[in-house]
Amino acid sequence: MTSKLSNAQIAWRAAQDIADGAYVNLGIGFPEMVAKFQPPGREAVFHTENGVLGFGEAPAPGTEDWDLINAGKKAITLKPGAAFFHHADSFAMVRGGHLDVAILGAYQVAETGDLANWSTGPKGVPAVGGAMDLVHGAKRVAVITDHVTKDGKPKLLQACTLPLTGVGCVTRVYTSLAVIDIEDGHFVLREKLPALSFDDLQAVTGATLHLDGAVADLITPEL
Amino acid sequence: MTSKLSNAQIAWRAAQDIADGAYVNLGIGFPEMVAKFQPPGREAVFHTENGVLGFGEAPAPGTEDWDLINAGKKAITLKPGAAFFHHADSFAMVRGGHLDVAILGAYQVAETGDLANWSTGPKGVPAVGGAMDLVHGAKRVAVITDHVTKDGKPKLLQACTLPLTGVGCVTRVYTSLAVIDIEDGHFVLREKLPALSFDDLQAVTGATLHLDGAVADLITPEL
Amino acid sequence: MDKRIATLAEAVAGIEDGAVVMIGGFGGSGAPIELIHALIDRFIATGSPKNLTVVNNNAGNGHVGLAALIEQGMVAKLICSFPRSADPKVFTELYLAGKIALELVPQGTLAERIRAGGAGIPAFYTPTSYGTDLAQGKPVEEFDGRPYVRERWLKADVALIKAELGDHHGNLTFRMAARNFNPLMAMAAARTIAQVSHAVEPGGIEPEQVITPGIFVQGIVEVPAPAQEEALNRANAHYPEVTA
Amino acid sequence: MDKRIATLAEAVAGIEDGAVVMIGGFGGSGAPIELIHALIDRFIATGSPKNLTVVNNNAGNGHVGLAALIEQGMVAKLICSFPRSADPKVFTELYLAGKIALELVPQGTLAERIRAGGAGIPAFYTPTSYGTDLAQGKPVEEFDGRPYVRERWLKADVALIKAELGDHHGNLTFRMAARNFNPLMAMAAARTIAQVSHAVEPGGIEPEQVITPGIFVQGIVEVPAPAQEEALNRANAHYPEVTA
Repeated sequence: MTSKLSNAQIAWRAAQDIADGAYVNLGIGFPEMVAKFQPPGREAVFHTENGVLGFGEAPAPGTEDWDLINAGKKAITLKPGAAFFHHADSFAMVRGGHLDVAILGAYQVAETGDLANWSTGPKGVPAVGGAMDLVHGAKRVAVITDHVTKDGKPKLLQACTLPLTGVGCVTRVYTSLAVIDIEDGHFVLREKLPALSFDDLQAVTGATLHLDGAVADLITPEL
Repeated sequence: MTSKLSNAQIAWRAAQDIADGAYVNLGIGFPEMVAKFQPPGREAVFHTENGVLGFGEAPAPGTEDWDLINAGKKAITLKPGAAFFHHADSFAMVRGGHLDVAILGAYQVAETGDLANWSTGPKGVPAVGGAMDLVHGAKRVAVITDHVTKDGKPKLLQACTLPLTGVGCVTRVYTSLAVIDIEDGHFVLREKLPALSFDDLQAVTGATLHLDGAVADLITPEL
Repeated sequence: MDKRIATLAEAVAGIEDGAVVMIGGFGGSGAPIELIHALIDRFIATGSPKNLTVVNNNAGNGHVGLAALIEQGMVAKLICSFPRSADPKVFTELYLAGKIALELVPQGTLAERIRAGGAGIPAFYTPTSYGTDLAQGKPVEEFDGRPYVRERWLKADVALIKAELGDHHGNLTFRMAARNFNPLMAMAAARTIAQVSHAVEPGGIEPEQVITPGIFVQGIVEVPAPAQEEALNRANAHYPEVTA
Repeated sequence: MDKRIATLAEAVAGIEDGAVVMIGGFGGSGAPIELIHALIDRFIATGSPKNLTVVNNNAGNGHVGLAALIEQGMVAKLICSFPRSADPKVFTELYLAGKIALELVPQGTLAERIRAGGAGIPAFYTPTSYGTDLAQGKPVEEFDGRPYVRERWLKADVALIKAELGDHHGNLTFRMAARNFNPLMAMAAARTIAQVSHAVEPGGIEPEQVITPGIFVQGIVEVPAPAQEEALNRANAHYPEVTA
């Protein structure tokens, strides 16, 4: 039995909440995986900061066009109905509240909705990209993440200790163990792995998990 | 002998100061006439607020396309190299300092460079259009106007008495009698009709005319 | 995804009393005449929507389009830059009678406020209107030694716009200078309805030639061979038609 | 009017020591590699321009284009959103050694600051970066109950950009996602030089399809079949070429 969801399974779960026709921005890296798991019959329109709406999967190796890339600088393809635009229009879409969903990775998420996902501290070269813009404006900002850090420490906290990306911006967290909403400064548990007890989940969560009605089973396919 | 220049002659004089390749906005009405008098071999690119660069003369009556108009809502034609753009881009050109020259009409101009050209007071329906934008941003804002009002009162004043369009924005005035620069809060006389004495010109001007070197003869063709 | 709406009546069905409605166009160029007339039809049939705040560069011309909307008494307030034109009698009479409110905004500031609304910029500074009556009551601040006026964004519940091509995703192109305020208003409204002269399949507009990406558009309704305000006014048209 | 410049060397001749230079592109897409290399050639030949402030989304990749410019020591300061990538070794080493300054700006704020510079908007408010380290020292104000950070415009002495078609008036189109920052930088620089893959006569671009109107462009230089940064890096290219 799986003790936690794989990244693919977390991505799959997040994908189930994306409506047909939604405009969606997926953060660089792990969040990009969400695109693979759209339920049959639904088609989201994906936005990338560098000025493309309506892109599809990566092209076959060797057929890349390096003027057709996503924010992670990976080659993409276009779907019918795609559009190009410049960076100011692209971030007007982001900041202006036109995206339905942004799904991002996280180092830490606080019960206040604060997110830390751009800097692990003062060492090295800082780089922020579009993260601070994406957390503002999208109608729904969700995070997908392992429930704990690689060394087992909670990533869901009362307050972030790492530099913030945004204040009070995250409304739902899909983790390797649970689906948790952020409401009025609280973590509200919506779904958890069936085999995991509430207490065990609470033990690896850095802030109080609240309940608001029944907690559903978090069940995903094997992926 | 003409005692004053006709509108066409004022427009002609203003046109002589427009360089080849200059980007120019001509205000609605009288200033539009300036376009007719570009010196041979020079071609300015005309901008209109509603989103066209590089337009030409009016089309033949009956051949108008009402999606191809200028800010005065008159039908225009396009020259090769024309471009369409939306209103925000159009006023980015204006406000952002990209126009070389804006030539506007005036009710009053003050020696400070203040301009009043949008409202004759609280009566009736107020309407401002793009006038307040045009006076800011163009590298050179010039006015063409009769030297005095219809009832003989000065239009060039120490301070405007009508509602202002902009503060300290005009740098040159082409009138029916003279060409006058505005420098450091002073009217500086550059050219006047040869038959007109300085004192007679001063008498119909509402602020002191300063001299800075020789005053040239203001000579225009019969038009 | 298919944002097509079958009829003009459906397209304007959701607009409520008291709504802020942006209407595209500069004079007649780019004005969504048929959408406006559908709104008038609805008002005549149902008494709604009324008490509208309309954002447009002008105040209509003659007795069609925006002028007809105003003539019906549906508009409580107009936000515009230039409510004067060849025949703005409808607006002028109501305004001088104190029956319609006017917020006069310099044209470039109007365009930028609408763009700001669409781009999530709540306020910005502009040199425009500094030292004039139209800056009264607005914060002023100096940057690099020059004074600027602070202006707020402008948003709307609904935008009614006119486009040339529109695909099922809502991607739009515009015909010549009919572009004007249309792409900006599309950005600034919670719900943007575009009348398009030609509805095309996704892929029917080159991605590089899209002017308004579909994310800014919630519905398109095809109106082939749309009327042109200038032509209607030259024919002295009234909407609804005056029957003798 | 003919804004064509015959050679890349002439195109970059006017850029002075200490200049603020905007360089278009997002990663390699839309990056004017040939213009950058011409600037490097000039520096190697004359020792100038140096001490540049460069505005770009990134910090270059590998040893070509912007990375090569940085590697030459020509750049004193970089204003960008994301100076990390597959091989940003050149920037990283200079930065960690304290030999290049960095102003880190969120990507959307960077784009908007550049647009503001081009549009004559000295400052604007954005929700982006509120409550974060990148808002430190910036004025904060509440609008409609939500806090926003005030940001200043960004202007440049020169913009070096890359376009697809360019006519003699400087009207430009861009290829796919290579558009990115290029049209914005064209607006924000006192002097914008575009390398274009195809120079065409006026009229060679449909007026409705112009993305950057010529008023924003001071010179174009034709570079047929321009190099693509990604391809150069996959071939481990260095500029100037490393001779064994």
